[in-house]
Amino acid sequence: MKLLYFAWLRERIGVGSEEVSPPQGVDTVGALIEWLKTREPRYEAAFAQTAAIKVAVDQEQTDFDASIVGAREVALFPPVTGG
Amino acid sequence: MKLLYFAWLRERIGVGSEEVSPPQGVDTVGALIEWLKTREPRYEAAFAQTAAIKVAVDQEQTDFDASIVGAREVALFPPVTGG
Amino acid sequence: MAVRVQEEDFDPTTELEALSVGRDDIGALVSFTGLVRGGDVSEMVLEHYPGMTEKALEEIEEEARKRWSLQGVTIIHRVGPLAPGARIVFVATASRHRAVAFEAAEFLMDFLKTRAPFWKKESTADGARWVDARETDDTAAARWALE
Amino acid sequence: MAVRVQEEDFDPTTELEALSVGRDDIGALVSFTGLVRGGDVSEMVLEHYPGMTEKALEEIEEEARKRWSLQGVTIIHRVGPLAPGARIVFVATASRHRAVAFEAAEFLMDFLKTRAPFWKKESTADGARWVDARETDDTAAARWALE
Repeated sequence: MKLLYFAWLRERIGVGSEEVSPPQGVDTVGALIEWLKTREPRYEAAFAQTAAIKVAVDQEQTDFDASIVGAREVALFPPVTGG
Repeated sequence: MKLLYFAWLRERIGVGSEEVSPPQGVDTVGALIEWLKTREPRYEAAFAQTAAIKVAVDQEQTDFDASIVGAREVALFPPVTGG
Repeated sequence: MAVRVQEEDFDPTTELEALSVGRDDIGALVSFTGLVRGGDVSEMVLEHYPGMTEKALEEIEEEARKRWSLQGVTIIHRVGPLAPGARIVFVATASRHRAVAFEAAEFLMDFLKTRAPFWKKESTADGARWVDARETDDTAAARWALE
Repeated sequence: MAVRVQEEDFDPTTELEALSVGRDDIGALVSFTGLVRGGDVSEMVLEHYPGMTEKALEEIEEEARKRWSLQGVTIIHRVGPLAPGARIVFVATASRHRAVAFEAAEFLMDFLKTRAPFWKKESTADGARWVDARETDDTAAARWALE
């Protein structure tokens, strides 16, 4: 599964994208983030305040309860500020 | 006093502007129109439906009760349709 | 000049850039362009009241500036004969934020439609006719609680 | 194309004319142009999510066309580094009547501000900072009762 990070989340994690293989049982966006936080301190720092984090699964914006089973691309980012 | 007519009012009266000297006592827009109607049939025809007529005294839009005493320019016209 | 009545066409980009050139405090530019619609209309002629027209447009601009925090306002209205598809009218507003720029531009158009002394005559195959004032324009203007 | 994400600048007149060229059923064109504000900001960098951005903008366009009778819609958003005064975003709507064109353009901007994956980073003398999302943008979007 491809993970994408944008804006300050990308900067805090240090990469814009990476391939990951979450373990069995990590099947929602929320669980994915909790799993990432256990990997390295930079993830824990980046996801300290998840209230400010938005998510898109396969380029459709959704929420933390959304399933990631079978997803090709999960993007995590701060609230958008374009326009 | 200079009178100005616009749009279909100008066409019905046949001129765009004219100089007039209303008699003593004709001192409001309403009285002016009534006086014009007595002059010639074309005025009577043009002002048959005064509900649809707007007026500006010295280039300020106003109503039929407005005084024309001392006015230099009175314009009569249908509702505006610009824009 | 903020307010112009002219026979010539105008260029929206030039007008928008004139509002923001040399300053960096403008975040939002809104423009409205009115075009001549065709259908059975082969030509439109715009008549106006020289002298009062400019005065009315300046009053409209002043009223908008009183109501909203605007960095700039442009109002252009063409007169004379115009073909279908031609630009008739242009209003543009410049502000820090978009809500203000949108609201002021709508106000300018509503006010202009009911207050500025312009009259449209349409030519069709059946002859020429003066355009009737639209009640919806009065309704639109009324929502701004014009005195 | 109705929706574009690009580094290059664009020309409002060209974009407005593209909406009405060759047709005579359009009476109203409304445009919004967003500019980079200066002040203590020396540069703005726009980041986006390639692939999803275009999709999100197309959904925004589709939603506007569902809600209003529009003859045309254009959405352009620039990405990359931009100087104060530069154009960032452009939306334009074409319709028979002005109320529809105004309302749809405001909707497009409100929707874009809260749904399209763009992020702004400002450079100042004190360093660079990511722009915070504004609560007023959520409020503005909420009035359209977005699902």
